Amino acid sequence: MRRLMGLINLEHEHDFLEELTYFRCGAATPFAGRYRLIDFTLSNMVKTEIEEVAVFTNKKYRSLMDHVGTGSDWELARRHGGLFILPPDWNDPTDISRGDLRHFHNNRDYFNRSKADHVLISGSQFLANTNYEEMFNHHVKSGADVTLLTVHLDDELPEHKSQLRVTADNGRVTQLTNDQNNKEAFTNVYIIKKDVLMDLVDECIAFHKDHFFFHGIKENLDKLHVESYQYNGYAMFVNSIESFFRHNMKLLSPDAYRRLFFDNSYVRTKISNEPPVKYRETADVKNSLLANGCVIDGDVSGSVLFRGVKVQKGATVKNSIIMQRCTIEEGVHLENVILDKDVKISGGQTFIGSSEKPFIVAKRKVI
Amino acid sequence: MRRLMGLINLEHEHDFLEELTYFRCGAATPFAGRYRLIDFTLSNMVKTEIEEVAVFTNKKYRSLMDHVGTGSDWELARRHGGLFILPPDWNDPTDISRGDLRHFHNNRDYFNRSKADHVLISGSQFLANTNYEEMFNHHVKSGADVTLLTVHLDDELPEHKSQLRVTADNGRVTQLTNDQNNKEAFTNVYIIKKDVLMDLVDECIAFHKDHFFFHGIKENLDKLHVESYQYNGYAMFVNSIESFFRHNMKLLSPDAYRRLFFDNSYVRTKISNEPPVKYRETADVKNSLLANGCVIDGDVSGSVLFRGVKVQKGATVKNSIIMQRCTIEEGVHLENVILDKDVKISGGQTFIGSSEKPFIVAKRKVI
Amino acid sequence: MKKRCVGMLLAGGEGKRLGLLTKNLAKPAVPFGGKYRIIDFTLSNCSNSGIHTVGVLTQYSPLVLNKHIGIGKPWDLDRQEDGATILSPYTAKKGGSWYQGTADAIYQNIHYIDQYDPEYVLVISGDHIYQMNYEELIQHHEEKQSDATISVIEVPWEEASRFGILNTHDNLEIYEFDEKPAKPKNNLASMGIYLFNWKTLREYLVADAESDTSDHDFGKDVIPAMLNDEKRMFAYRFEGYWKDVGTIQSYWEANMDLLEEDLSVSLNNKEWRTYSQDTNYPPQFLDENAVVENSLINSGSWISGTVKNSILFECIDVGAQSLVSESILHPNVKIGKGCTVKRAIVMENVDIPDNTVIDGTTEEEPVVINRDYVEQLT
Amino acid sequence: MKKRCVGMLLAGGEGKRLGLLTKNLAKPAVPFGGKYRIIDFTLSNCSNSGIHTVGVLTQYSPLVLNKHIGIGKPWDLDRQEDGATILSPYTAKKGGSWYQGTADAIYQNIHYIDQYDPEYVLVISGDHIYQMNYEELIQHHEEKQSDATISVIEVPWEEASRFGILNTHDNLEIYEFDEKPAKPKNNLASMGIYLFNWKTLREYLVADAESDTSDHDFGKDVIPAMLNDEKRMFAYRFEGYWKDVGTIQSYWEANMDLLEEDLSVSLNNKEWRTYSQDTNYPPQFLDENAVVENSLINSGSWISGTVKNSILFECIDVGAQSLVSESILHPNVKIGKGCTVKRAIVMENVDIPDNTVIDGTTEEEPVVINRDYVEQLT
Repeated sequence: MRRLMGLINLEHEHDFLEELTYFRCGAATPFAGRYRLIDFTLSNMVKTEIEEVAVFTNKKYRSLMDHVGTGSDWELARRHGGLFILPPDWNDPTDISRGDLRHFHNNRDYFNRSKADHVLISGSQFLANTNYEEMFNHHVKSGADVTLLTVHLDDELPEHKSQLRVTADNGRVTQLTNDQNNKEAFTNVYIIKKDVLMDLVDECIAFHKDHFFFHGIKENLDKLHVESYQYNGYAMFVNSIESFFRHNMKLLSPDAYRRLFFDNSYVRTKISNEPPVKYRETADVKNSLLANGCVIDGDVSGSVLFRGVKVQKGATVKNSIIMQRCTIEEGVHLENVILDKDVKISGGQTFIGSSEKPFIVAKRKVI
Repeated sequence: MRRLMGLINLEHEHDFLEELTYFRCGAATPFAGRYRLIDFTLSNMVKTEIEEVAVFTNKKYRSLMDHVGTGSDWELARRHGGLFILPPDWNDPTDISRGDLRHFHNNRDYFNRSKADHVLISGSQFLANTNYEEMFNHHVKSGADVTLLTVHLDDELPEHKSQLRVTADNGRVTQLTNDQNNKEAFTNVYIIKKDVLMDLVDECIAFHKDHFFFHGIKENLDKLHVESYQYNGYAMFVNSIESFFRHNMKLLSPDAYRRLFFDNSYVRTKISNEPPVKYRETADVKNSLLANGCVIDGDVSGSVLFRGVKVQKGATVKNSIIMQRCTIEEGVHLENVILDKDVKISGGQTFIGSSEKPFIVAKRKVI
Repeated sequence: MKKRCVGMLLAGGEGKRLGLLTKNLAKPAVPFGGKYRIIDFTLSNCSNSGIHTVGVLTQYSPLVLNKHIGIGKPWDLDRQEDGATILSPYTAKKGGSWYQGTADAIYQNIHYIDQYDPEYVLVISGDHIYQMNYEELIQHHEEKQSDATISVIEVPWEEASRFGILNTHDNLEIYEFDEKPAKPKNNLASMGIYLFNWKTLREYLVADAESDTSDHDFGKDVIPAMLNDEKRMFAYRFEGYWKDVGTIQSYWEANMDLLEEDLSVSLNNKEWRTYSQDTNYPPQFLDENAVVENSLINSGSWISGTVKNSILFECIDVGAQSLVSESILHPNVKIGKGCTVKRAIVMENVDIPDNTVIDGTTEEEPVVINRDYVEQLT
Repeated sequence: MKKRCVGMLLAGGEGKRLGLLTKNLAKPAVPFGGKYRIIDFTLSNCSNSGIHTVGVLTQYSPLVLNKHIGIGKPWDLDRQEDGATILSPYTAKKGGSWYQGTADAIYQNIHYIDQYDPEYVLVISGDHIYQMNYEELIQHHEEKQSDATISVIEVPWEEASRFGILNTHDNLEIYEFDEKPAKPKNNLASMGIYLFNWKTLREYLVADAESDTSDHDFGKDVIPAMLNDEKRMFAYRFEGYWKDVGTIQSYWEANMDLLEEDLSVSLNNKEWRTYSQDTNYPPQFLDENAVVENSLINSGSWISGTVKNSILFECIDVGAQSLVSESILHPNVKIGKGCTVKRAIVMENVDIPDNTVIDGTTEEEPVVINRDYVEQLT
């Protein structure tokens, strides 16, 4: 798939996850026991056999860099192509570009160097486990300048409010609106011809625009051939604490778990070499997802436990999300709680939130 | 050599190389036909079998990231350890650290995670081709907290002015001064015990200091056991256009060339897969260094040509430094010139500088 | 390029006493501990000890093993200049043959070692479970100014006659090697881990290769020859957990050892990780009815039944109303509904149909279940 | 994991007609073009064409070749899940033998191919110099809905009888394969590059392996058998530079071709780089007295003399007052002072003493210089 290159554009993604994104960008937020949000998009690109992926980062990108490393866990540690984390580091006083255009402008080399004719652009908040091969075939066959990936919303959820809705005529996009009655939602994933992209970038910069998709594409729907392509698999948007909590919990339904993880090949993430989960004599675990490296003596139900979590004897973890390497000491009771990584809850305490407003503890806290 | 970890600290290095460092940090400046300044320090660390190297960058680090990539060309693309480019990306509003202490503070994890007991710290402006094994052995054997690498200056050159001078009593450092009469100069390369480093960092931060070496070590000479260790091989300091030009030119003496490149195993740099140099019928090349990928039809003498330079028929390049992928068209005459990469000098023009004040052309210019 | 120490990992063992487990698999490739293959322990030791030049000598059923090692990525041994290198018996135009013995295996690969011009060669094998820092062995070797150092472990006196015993002076200098002595004078057993000065070893290998009477074995030929010449040879005492998983019973025991608390082979030791292939399976899922006690379970597994005192590899299904106890389930085993599986080792990709009962508690050794076994059931 | 196309690179050739050059080296490992080994061209073609699953079948003198390929890093083929894999003839307990023919070589490695469950298998060899996008071949194959596609190149009619000639219909469908025909009907020669539907090829390989009378060769057996069964087989015309460097003379010529301007194998083509090991030698140094014309010179070289119409590999010294012309100097060759070297191929690590005269211009083929030759001189 040398004709397609990838771009994960995080410039305009807000860090909406409260305590979870105080020190990391949204794309680096842990999800579903062993992943980070960005893993889904990154894995989908790799499954599409894309060999060059750039990430436009804005700030708080250190944990993202740490997570993806050389890209080797996604088979993207390449001598040619591979993965490029591109932090903002602008030094040209004559540069007049703004917003994400600044990234496009300052990373022109990345696009020029590649032999690809098309660019797949994505954010990190639309989560699915798929590959974009069919979408790309549709894009090429239709001769479109741009092809937008859409999903049909069966139920309207708070996280859908910010998604643009797509009106298409025989596949050709005629309108992008905020009309909540239109159930066809844009996923922020699209494929664009590279030369069209570069031209639009120049045009946007010349007219002092600051948002490539809004100004380059949405405002030019009449001039461009923009197609729409619907995705039908299991998918979700994660762009708030509430949606983050709900979609983690939803994976505890066997159907959702199977559809997300087993309908396509596995989602790649950073390898961490944790041993299998150890359940000790007194463990009582029900209806939960557990990642390797956990050591369980206590009761766990309706929860998602990330790698290396320790639940000691007599501790109860219920309807909660416990991130990497947390320790829950004896007699602790947790319910509707999100613990960020490396939190230690010492003996005997009780913390209870609600599913709408989970109790969140920021990382590395000892309580 | 798992007991030693590496740190290349660029925070306090100024970008003194005029046009050459408008868009790149000093450490990323091309040198000697196929290298960047940082290659020397990085290669020395790899030769010392150091398996973890962090680089504290300040700004304009994009070309540095591009150059080192995953670190694989230095055999530092590792799953554990390896190379970490650490750009400034601070998000903690409670952080009170300043100067390079900010890097030490925010990258505490890097030091804590490692099993090494000692840290080799270096800048990028002292160039030599060596390994630090003997120095490390001396450091361990003497039980020093800190061991400074020094060189004896045979001649006083402008670039030596900014180097601290080391007064030692039986190997033990008693004074660090600016006394130009003292010929024992500090190279900005030193080894420090990791726990001493971490303690000094805390102390510096607590007292609002902003320069680890000056405040943490220089001001504590009485409290610390600081050893001095002299390096005797071919070495140089590059910290100005003048020293940059002179030291490139000096390598055209067979003795200097052999001492720098052949006295120890080769200096590693980014692999670029350029073919061998092609000399055509009309080529006339004397007393010059040429990197692969060059295609020569014209006259070249007393010059350093980087990879992929084209010198067309009837062009003359004399006492000049021509960086990657420049094209010198027919009939051009260059003398005492530095062309940054991707410059094209179109036919018939003449540019002449002096060895004290070479004529510099910034990158990607077409003249 | 020069390297201080080259590791030579003998991984060609047939492991005959492991029966079905090694029918199509070299012993070092046998799955172990819910996530690993036996060889992972040795490879991880190399990586953690800073030995990055490792020749892996394979011969018996090497396919799975070769694939598992690949370019050595999980162990940070994916290096263009050295790293892990698979060394199979070479087939010349007129044919090829297996290595004649452990010493011959190294002899045949002298060219491989020579290219790194090492100070030391470490000879290890890929069929033991232990966590050891070879750097400490090397330091011991250097301190003693030894020509060869052999790692030893104290075994119970009553078992000593089953091992190769090293008789040493108080300073641990070896004066005699006693292979399975009827009356052991000592209980320091050789672990089959040898560190040699390469220059010395090279001479002995060349001489040994020329001998018609030699079995070309380290224990039987090379070590005795060196002792005979009064080379400086020292023992290095290893204190940790070490187990040769030579039989079905000991294989099962070594796995069950992982369920013990104070086991020194602690998989959870962050300072000494055991690395293996990791295939990005999703987190394991325990449903409403799952009961899991005193067990290890790997990623991608889906538990609806009861699991006790067992080791489950990746992507296992345990159906509702099923009981798995004292068992080892290799990757991709699917246990149907209403099954009972006790004291069994179920091999990779085996599907156990609903309501099957397998009970190995009455057997002398745990029962090993492969596809043939299941086909006979139905 | 499934892969669309697996490349099988035959690299076991002895290249007997290359004489001294292949005495201790497989033909694909012979140095070429000042920086490369012959196999680099094929490996780079794979990498540049997006074929990342490549089995490299070695047998004759594989050591240098294996070392050169290593884990495949220069070609971006260092991948844990696929990448470049060295496939040597397997030695079973009862012994091993070389591959019986090109088809047998693939047959012996069916298990390797099967694990990627590919649509296509591309069979190529490591001893030709050419730059080709195999993706275009695959697209041609798909458009024609072919079972097998063979890449062909137009050769001069007068030379056609030296090649395997493919007789085709106008639509390039192959109806006959004519091995070295006395009276060629066509001048489209097979380049030994075959693309097969794996499902189809697999059947033919199995059948061929069972045949006692077969030579187990693609050209002689498999292709004719498929033609016989009226499989859809098409030729794919390749237009670029292609050279079989089978003899000393053609090896020398192909090197000298690189000095031509309009050569389509352009090493300077950034879109189609040829990758090789790069060992970080310093830039080359030409001193005050150097004269270099119409030559290729690699890194680490030090030129004090005169070099004309020659190819110099890495780390060559040419001493003062020496003349090198129409010659190929392999890595690390040192030419003393006052020497004359004309129309010679000097092999790796050879030191030519001061004032030596070597003149190959009077010979039929260029003269090949190794250490023995130099020792006889002195």
